[in-house]
Amino acid sequence: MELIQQLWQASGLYQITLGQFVMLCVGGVLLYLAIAKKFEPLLLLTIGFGGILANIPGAEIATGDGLLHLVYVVGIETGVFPLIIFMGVGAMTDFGPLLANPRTLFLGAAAQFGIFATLLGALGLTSLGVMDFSLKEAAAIGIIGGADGPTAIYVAGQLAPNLLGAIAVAAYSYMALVPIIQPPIMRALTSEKERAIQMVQLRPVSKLEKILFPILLLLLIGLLLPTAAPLLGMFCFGNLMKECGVVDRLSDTTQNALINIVTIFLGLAVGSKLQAEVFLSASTLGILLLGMVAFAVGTASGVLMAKAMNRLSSTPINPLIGAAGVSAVPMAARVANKVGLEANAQNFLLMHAMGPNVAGVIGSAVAAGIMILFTSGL
Amino acid sequence: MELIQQLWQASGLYQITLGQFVMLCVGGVLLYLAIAKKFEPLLLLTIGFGGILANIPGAEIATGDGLLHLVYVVGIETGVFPLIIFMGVGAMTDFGPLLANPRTLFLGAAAQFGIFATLLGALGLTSLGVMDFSLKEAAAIGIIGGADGPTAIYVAGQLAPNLLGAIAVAAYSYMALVPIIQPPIMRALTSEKERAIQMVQLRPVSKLEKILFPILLLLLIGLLLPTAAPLLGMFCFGNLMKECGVVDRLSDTTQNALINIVTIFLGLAVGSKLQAEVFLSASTLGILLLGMVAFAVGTASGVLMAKAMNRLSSTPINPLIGAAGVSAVPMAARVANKVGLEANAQNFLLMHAMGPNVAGVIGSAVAAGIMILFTSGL
Amino acid sequence: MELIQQLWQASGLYQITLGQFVMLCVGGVLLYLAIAKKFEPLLLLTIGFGGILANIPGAEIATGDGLLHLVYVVGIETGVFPLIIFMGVGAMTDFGPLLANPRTLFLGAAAQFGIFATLLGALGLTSLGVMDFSLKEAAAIGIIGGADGPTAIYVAGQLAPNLLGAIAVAAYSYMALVPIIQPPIMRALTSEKERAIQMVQLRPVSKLEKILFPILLLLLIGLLLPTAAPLLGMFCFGNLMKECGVVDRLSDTTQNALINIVTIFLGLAVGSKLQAEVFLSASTLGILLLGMVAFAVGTASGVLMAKAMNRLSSTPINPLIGAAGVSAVPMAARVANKVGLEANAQNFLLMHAMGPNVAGVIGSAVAAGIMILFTSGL
Amino acid sequence: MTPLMSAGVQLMLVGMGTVFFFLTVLVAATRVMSAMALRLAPVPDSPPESASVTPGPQSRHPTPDEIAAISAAIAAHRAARR
Amino acid sequence: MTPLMSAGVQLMLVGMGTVFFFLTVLVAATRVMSAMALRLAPVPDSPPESASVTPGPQSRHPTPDEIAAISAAIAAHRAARR
Amino acid sequence: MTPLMSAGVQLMLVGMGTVFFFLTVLVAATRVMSAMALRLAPVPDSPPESASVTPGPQSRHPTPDEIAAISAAIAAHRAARR
Ligand code: NA
Ligand code: NA
Ligand code: NA
Repeated sequence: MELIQQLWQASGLYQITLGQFVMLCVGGVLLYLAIAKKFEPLLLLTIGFGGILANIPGAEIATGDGLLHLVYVVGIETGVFPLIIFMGVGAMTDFGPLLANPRTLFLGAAAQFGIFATLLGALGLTSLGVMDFSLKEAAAIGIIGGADGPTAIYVAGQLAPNLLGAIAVAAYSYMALVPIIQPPIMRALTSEKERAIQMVQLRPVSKLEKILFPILLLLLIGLLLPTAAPLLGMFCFGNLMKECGVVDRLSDTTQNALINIVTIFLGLAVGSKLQAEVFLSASTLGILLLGMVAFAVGTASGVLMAKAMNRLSSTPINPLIGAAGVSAVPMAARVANKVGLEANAQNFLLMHAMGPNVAGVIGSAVAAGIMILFTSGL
Repeated sequence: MELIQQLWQASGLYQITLGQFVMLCVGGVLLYLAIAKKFEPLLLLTIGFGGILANIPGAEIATGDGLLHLVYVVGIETGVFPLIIFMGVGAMTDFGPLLANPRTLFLGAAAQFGIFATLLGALGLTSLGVMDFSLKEAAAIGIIGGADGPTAIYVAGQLAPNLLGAIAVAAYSYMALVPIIQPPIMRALTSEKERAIQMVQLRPVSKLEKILFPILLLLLIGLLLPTAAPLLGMFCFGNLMKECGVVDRLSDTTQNALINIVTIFLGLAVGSKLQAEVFLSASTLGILLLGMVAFAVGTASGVLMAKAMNRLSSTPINPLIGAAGVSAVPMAARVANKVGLEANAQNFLLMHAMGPNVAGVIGSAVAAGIMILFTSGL
Repeated sequence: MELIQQLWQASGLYQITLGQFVMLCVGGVLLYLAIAKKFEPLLLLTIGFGGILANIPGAEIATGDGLLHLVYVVGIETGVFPLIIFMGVGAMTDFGPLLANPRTLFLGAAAQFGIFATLLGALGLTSLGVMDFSLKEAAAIGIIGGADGPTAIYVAGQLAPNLLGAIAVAAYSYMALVPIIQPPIMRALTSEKERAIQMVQLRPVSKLEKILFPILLLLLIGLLLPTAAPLLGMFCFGNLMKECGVVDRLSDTTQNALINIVTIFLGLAVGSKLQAEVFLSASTLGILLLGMVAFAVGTASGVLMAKAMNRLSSTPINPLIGAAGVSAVPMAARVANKVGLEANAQNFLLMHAMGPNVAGVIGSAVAAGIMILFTSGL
Repeated sequence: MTPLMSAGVQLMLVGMGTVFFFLTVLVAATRVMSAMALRLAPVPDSPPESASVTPGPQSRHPTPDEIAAISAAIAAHRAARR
Repeated sequence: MTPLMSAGVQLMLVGMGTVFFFLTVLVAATRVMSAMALRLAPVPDSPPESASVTPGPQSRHPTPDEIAAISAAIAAHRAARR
Repeated sequence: MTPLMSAGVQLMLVGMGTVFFFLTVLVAATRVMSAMALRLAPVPDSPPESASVTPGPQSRHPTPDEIAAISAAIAAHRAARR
């Protein structure tokens, strides 16, 4: 009966391609990492599941009028979702440690070298003919080194939508791998003695400072680098809602219902970019490789910057907290704390590392603004 | 003064049609059923109120740029709202009883006969010239027998938007009437002795099984019937978020803020389809009639299937739980439990009935996939 | 190096205009009022921050594909956001005091005179050549006198989008200034003896009355003035969800997650209308001036109406509660209570003032319907 | 008087007229509705004091006091567990 | 039988066939999956009674009783503070 | 060096330059702001330990322990009511 034939030809078994099969496995791996290994579960679970949905043959959930494609167009192409997430992150961020010790901003600056080194790496591979990345694509890949999910997704959505899936997966995977990637680099670049350095107790920070800082930050970025203003603007808005103390119900919702809802759809939409025909390419391998480099270089430059600052200044800085400059909040700060405790059981670096940690978020947003300014025109 | 005349001609009193008056009463009845009788209040209250708004003469809330029409276009035509609701339902569903006794899936399959019998009924009335339903419309009407709100709305939105209001109202009304519709049928088809059958205690189910099941279900549907993948995919996603235990904040929001927000707008948007000129037609009467048939047939086939299984297998099944196969979660399972207790005060069937109950959700999603596959092309 | 020149020319410092500088200061002032003075912080903080974002030179957040412009188009041009807010306000409103003493509805009616006096004022300034407002614009400005944020934003979005920023800022600022604007007027128009009048204890109100009232209100507005039905319809829907007691989870979400999320984006979107080139004009000054007049006239007419009613009726009304008729819920009711206590320490007017207070919301929605009916066609 | 002004005056008259007419009808309708409602459900289930704008316990946000109370409870519990 | 009816009958046959075929496959696959899962993680961590449709404590709405309990606690605390 | 590479190198130089320039300005501005803020509001109202990324009690999710605590309380209450 020809209805049965029609049924068979519409089935996934009949339509599935090797690529889709591979991507279903990749989706499964992401779910495994999220659930069993607890690697950034909020994002890798949603991205992984979105990837599986996007590779079901014939379902067309991630194309045309399919749910995931609609969500992608509405939320990612417009940049709305990453900006809302960034607002939520701002509402969960405490600038206290940064305000208590503003010098640590320099560590957050140095760590951004990973971004630009990766940019060069991507262009290098292209010049060698190994890969074929445009300047825009290379810039988007570089931002992986910012170790900041929403920033990477925002920039990729603007500069290289075709690579968004791979970039987001790389960014979140390596953020989850920070406890494995960073420690060897940190140990290699520091002596036992340096890792044991104790830092001076942070001064208390007043409420007024915490309220004024996000406004100050927004005005400075607005005056110097407006292309970074959307990202940092929403970040500062979230932080101001948290610190001002007069809109707690808004801040509360931003940190919970709103960021959770957007995270679900952001993850699914990013996952929709894991379609076999888009994702399975040499460039994805290149991106995963370059992303690893980005994290390593960023970590190293943060540590080296801290050592340099120790040369110039009297008040000692434990170079380990330099590694937190890549952001990957709060994982990188915890890693610095952990490695510090190994060297000196009395050495609690967590609070000190939170400074460069959030500084890294600002730093990579600035780098993102630069990338957008100089390449989006091309 | 001609302003006053203008005011009078713009008034509802001047513009109201008999149909609108009737529909305002219908809306009132739905509110009464929701508030006084507590019939599916979450949906009947919102649908009823939406229906009233849609029939206010001259307000044009449900047409053009009116709020309800915008919400309908954005949320129902795209299928986004029912899919999100389905995700939320998945996040509130426990597959434990089903996993403990997979055989009960057959009961969920049998009960879907109500869907196809209704399809035939609708076509029969058309052949007799009583009604005039296309195959698409008949398919959408049949899904009422799935006793599953979001599935019915999703399918109607795809295949027969013009009947969506009547189909949704019928589906939710009869789901609320399950405690009245099912018991007589259940008693008629079973002996006192059968109703008193005690079932063996369900085995404990491990967390791992609960995590793997939604993934397994999605892969199978993807390989065999991709047109059902959007519905079951979102359902499995919600269930995985609940069971995996690593994204509790997302699962929490999905079960509360998100599903509540979408329910409000889904109900209003469905209500916007209760406009007099669309709703007041013979087909609506036909749909209400056929929907009743669908529930009755589905209940009967579930019970008969359970009796058949008792013939074939040694481990006894209480045929009452077959009635839960129509889904209408969790009402139908409670009904089975209640009728069972009447026959045997020691007989707690609730957990055993939850298996066919959730199996019915899967079954009707599969039936929905079939309908979309074979009729949407026409 | 010409990259650096490009960077400099893209910077805010290079591009900033005097107008933008002024507006950045205005935004700062709004933040100050919201945070330090706690003036309507939920709205003035979000509007103020949106205003700052909208005036960052070169960021283009409030134009084209910028986030704030997208949010404005989706949420305000369509009227969706103010309507959702109104639904949330309805879900937080208790009509008890109004039902206990329906006469107070007249006070809510009288206070709307402020709206129409302001309309005349705006047209007068135009006739004198001082300003240049069309009838539509004058109508939108008048609604400031409704002392009801969402209503003002809804009407401005429909009739005078170009003035929306100034109108919203005026409405919320004066609502915050109610404790300063109203008392002198109230004292000037009443004698010590009148202010000391004690009112009879309010009768208890049954649940059934509270459930029926929103439905009654909607039907009446639908029959008499459909153009006000979208606003009052959503208001009644929210109130019914709260009072019916069968959809508490929806009512709960409406009063929290949903209204908070929409408030954030409503505020930012309104702020996007604070762009220098739009906001810095003579008409803004005119609007601020007229808005002040609107509040003053509304307060006065409410008080005078109460005095008139005292003439006609035996049961005494304390004229102070007439001032609450402008709405500005619940601030105006608190002001009436406070001024009343000054005159008579035993005189608790809060509950009595809540009646006219919510009546004022209904009254200004009716006035809004009139404005839309008679001017939107022009 | 300019045509614009006269249009405004007309709008004011019709507007205030409508507002008063509508609210008068509403007062009457409300009285009738209340009378019928009280006949159907005589015993009021909400004391007069209960009337207020603040949402019910379920929906309102906890006050600092209450957060303190809850936090204290949690802290106590944790201490107990150690 | 009209062509419409025969189309309907065909659809019914294919439909019910597919539903049963799919759920049969699902039953088999579930049995295999469970067997493997129980080999990997033998000890069940959820007692049979726990199986239910109601979401966990985190997500479900508090019942009036519980609200009463919590409110009482808060009230007690406030009283204590005065 | 290919033009693409040289473009990349230029971008790197300008980029890192801008990042450092911006953060240097930010450090300076922050110091000035803090000095002014501390003159206006000398007494700090938040102890250094309080600095952390976790949101306040209102917004954070309860830990399993706390849920257990609360559930226990509720259970106790229910038991009491029976
Ligand atoms: Na970073
Ligand atoms: Na079903
Ligand atoms: Na008002």
